[in-house]
Amino acid sequence: MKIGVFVCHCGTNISAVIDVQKVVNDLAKMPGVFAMDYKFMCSDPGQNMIISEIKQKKLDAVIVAACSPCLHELTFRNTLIRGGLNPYMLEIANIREQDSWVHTDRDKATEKAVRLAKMAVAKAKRNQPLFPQEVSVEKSCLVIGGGIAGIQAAIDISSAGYQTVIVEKEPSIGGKMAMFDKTFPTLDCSACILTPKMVQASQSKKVKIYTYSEVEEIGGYVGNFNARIRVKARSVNMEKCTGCGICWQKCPVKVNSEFEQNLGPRKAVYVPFAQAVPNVPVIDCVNCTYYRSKRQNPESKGLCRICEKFCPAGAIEFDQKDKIIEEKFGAVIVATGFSAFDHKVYGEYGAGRYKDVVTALQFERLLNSSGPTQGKILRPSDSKEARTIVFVQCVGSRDESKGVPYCSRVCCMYTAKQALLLKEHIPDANAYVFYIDIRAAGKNYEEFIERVQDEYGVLYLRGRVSKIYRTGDGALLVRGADTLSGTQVEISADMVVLATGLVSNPETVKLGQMIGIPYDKNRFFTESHPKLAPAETQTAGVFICGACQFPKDIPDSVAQAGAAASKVLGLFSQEHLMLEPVLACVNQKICNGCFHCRAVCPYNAIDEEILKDKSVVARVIESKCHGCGNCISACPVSAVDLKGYTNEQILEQLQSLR
Amino acid sequence: MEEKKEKNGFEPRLVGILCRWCSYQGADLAGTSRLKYEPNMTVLRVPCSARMSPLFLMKGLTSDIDGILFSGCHPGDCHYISGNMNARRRFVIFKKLLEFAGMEPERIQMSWCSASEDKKWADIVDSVTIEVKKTGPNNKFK
Amino acid sequence: MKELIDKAKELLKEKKVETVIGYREIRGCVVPAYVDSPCDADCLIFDKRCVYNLANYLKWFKNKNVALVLKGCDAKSINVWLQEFQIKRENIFIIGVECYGVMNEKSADAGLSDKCGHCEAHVPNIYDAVIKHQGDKKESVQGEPFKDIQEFEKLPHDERWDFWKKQFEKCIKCYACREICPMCYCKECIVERNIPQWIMSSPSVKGNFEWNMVRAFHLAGRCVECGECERACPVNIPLMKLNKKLIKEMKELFDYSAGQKEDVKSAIDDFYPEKDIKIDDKMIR
Amino acid sequence: MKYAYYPGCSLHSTSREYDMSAKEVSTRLGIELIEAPDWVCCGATPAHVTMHVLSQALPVKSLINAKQTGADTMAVCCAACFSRLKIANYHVLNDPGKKAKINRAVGAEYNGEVAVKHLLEILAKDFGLENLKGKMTAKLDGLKVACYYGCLLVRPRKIMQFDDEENPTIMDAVVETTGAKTVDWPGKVECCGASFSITKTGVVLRLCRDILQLASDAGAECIAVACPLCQSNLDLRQPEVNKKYDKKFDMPVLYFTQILGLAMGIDWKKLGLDKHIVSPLKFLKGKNIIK
Repeated sequence: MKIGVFVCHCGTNISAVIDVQKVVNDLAKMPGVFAMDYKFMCSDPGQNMIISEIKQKKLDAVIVAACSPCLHELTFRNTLIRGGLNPYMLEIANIREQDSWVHTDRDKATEKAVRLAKMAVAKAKRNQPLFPQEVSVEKSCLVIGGGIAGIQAAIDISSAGYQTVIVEKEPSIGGKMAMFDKTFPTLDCSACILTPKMVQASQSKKVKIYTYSEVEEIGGYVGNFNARIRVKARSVNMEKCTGCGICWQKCPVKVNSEFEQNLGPRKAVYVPFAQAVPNVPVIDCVNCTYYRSKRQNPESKGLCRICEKFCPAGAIEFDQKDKIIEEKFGAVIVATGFSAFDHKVYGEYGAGRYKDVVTALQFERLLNSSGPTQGKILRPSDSKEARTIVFVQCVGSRDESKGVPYCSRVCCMYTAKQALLLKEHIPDANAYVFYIDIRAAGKNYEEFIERVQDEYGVLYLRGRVSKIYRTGDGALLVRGADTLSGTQVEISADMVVLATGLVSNPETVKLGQMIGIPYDKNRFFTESHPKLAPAETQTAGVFICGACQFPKDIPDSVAQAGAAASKVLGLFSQEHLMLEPVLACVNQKICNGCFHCRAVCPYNAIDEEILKDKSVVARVIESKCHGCGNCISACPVSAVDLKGYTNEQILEQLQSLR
Repeated sequence: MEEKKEKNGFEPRLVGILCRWCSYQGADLAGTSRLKYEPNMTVLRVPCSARMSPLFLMKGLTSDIDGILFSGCHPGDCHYISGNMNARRRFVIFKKLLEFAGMEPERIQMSWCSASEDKKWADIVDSVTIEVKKTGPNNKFK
Repeated sequence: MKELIDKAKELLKEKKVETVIGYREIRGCVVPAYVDSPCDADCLIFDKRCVYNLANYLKWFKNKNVALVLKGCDAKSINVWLQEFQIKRENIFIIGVECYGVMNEKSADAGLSDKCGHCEAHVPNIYDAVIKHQGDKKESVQGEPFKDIQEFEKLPHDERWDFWKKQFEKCIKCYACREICPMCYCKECIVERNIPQWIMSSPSVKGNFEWNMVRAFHLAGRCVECGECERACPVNIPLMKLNKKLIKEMKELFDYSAGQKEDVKSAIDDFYPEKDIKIDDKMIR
Repeated sequence: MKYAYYPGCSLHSTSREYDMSAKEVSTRLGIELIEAPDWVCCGATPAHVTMHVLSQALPVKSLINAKQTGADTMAVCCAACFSRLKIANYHVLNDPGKKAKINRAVGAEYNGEVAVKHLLEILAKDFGLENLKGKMTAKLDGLKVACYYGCLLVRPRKIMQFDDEENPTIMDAVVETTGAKTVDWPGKVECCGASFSITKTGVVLRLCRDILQLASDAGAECIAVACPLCQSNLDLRQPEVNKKYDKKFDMPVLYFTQILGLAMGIDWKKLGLDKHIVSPLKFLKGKNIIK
């Protein structure tokens, strides 16, 4: 093996401290090594020199002793390609950043440069040509979550001509945005801007929507994910149903509606809300009389069955079973959104004992003209109009004692919006807002807050509420501090609205572990880079958008959805993907199948393979492997090795110092 | 007197095995910032602290190297999610074993150094060098 | 004894297993016994001379249905094997034997083996049937189980090195310690490979040090303290001292003992960020 | 069941009835309370504002003495003592630096081996609510009680680990074993003014008025307490509250142990029910609970 060592002067950056000539001389004494120096190795003439030496001296590997590999590794790899060598036959000895710039003693620095170069030679001797791996791309995208972020991402991807599948666990897409009344700061009606998007998604030929469904398993890797989707039994035939609504009009069972945040009723067979997509009801097996009677007595014919009798299309199918769908995808977008903070832990605010202490989402339904009160602000306990309302901000935000140290970002704005809408509904109502700080960073947000305070006369009190309790007359006494005037205030209110924060979806952890994307201590998904890769994740081919990454408002969710979609489109624009060749590989002849490697692999990149002799051994799923080398250190027999950083190479490097 | 001089003149051979995302870049930054530190350590670059098999420590010592340093990203910052967590446990256990077998603890070191900790890197190299100088040459296997 | 023999007969008669691996006595010596048919089962015995860890024989019965006679300490090896996917639980039938100590083969007085002094597993923690102990149940010696290790740790490092250098000098690289160890089941041991050459093959200070360090390290979080390596060593290297050191560290640093459960991650593959951060103070810069 | 018992100064002086009733009830339940030998002041209020180490060393001294009783848990009745003892234990267990200082101050090695429990916890958790119910001989049906916890029992949550600090329910559960009804009221953990009773009586009067008002608004006929300070403020200051705010409160303030004792059929004199300022005797007679 013939190795060429090229020592760079880097002007005087290197040569001022290091005796370059001595380095060249010392290296040239090594067997099979050719060495030379040049003023600027990275310049065109420098590179051309390397190329001509590769060709003339028939070099097999190249060492460049110059600056840090972080700077010019790619440059010189390309030089090698132009010289006809495999780019991975290059090694760099970093004699600038880690030698000439940090030392002053010329002899010692020169000695170190020799050591560094010799170490690089030792490694290069064991270098093997490596080839990027090519994988095909399945050009369809799985979007998990059918809220505004998921819908937007699906629309963007499908309009570029690629197949998209939305999986939504509720019976309708729309997510939390469908529950809102108006949106800040423009006050356009939430449904009016969301519904067209829902319809657009459902009518697109390229978008398939599985509602009332969950992703059960995801395997595979970028370009080639396999997903198993469970479509739960709706008990209503989606093809036959016309959405006439007779079933739920006739259904005799009334239960609290989840969509109405338990403020209004729904039937046992129901569509969650009027504009639901698809407009096909679901039978709630827990509360349906038929299913209940069947559970009690499986032999019987089952009671009630009124919906079945009245359905003109014959669409009710009590014996429907869950359906399992297996599909292949090239990319996955996770848009699972958030959950509202459960204020049960706030004993001081009644821990849910007071009916008239409502959450912001409940108040949103009260404001909504299609909500349980047709838009009248009636307090839940006695349906009396609420004329004095206290809004408490930061309930489940910025409160470490309750395990939520972060700011939920949207509560200041939606509280202002709700206070404004209250004033529009009942102009002489009294609205008080207790806040810590007002965070109105967004286009026209600050102006909106100003308007709420000045034009609508909502009274803002800076301080926290220490206690809410019910007095004898049914009113709620809100005791809080006004830190600006330095006094304690007590307000007797008809209703209290808690601006509950946004917390992660309870399924985040399970989903994250399944797909292999990490989550932070607040259980929000972690993006690949907090600044430069906000929609990407550690797992190639999996993207995130919306509030599952962190609380965000609608415009931000939509923007991130667009970003995620464009990343997917970038992926789909390639016929084949090239994967970095620095990967782990298993020598299956000596592998014991103890799977310590699998136990440590952070990417689930180790799979089982059964050999002809029936022994089970490990196999690296190359497209999942990131090349960290964790498995190599865990393997007791050194059956796994990392291409480009093999055990042998590193041992040679260590021994080169003798 | 003679022996003391000998010890003072001792220039230890040290190896630093650095992860490419944090520690190696931290060491680069020390260069860019023109910090000055002892020239005894030769640096070897690997992808992640998880790649640093603890057996490298043993191999280094039996190859007459005077001291070895593993350095990776701070816990929680690993580019490969959790590599440094595994690395930490392996390192600690093997270090305990080597010390039990009579190796000097100063020869077997590990540090967390991020890409922005240029000063910390310089300090680490200096203090490791000083410690190993005090410990003296490793001639157990000569 | 009858209980044991009956169980073995029953298993063989009902064809639940192909072989029962147990102990028998030949000319006053206890040796492992392979029993293939019910009529041979009468030879099976169990008493304090039954030192061997029979789990080791699984190396040759990986995919076969076998029954094993295992003491509490030996049975822990099965958990490690299961943790490492080497066997299927349904393939083996564990005849656990309640045990209150086996004899020390290496010392002339017929005292108990060192490992029995702090035994916590008189009854196996994994078994399909248990044979009750007959006779008096002497409790193990109480006290600090790692006293000898702690004392050795207190010595200055050069004394420790001198001690081990002397010990390792004796090593003839016969690899009896490996052959007898139920955890050393590798198809090809890394000592026998030269790419990469982790271990120098010659029995020099260097080669012997490397071998013994690697052997001990590969047992970190896996050694179940059956003591077989030390018993098998023809030159009497105190190998258990190294193993016990690692057992102690695994316990102290990671609160982990090998072979307790079959479905947990080994501590060496696992981590707990909040707990492990404590290591940093003393060990990591 | 055996516990070391720490009465604290109040239970030997102003709140003897708490001590009496606690011992009576425990004896009936077969819970052995062995007074810790040579216990000292818990250091409540004055100590920790003057010197931190002192405020922790004092309780630790008593905890060390408690070891002599042979019990591994110390039972405490007074909320202030409970708080001081528990906080001292917390520091010993979680802060090696503080532990060293404390141990130096008391001149002994203490590693937090004695657990501290309030009598309420012992009854509800160790003894068990169901078992407790079985020991009740007289049903106190028709008695409406407001359980008042005060501030020290429950806070800070991280250290006390007692119950929800805003809406505790443990005393309610214990009192309900007697058949009495407890009311859901918002004053459970309000401040009674504690030791300001003497220095700033005005503050205490206002706070006590609020508590009494909330309790009577909720329909309570008497208040159950677990702290001698709360009891004395609500009981002792009640006539003054009535005078200052023109109210007509006549609200007996009973220790929960007294209520339990009544339901076990213990003689009211043994429970010290004659020692209150707002005498509960007439009220209890009216309810046919005592004769």
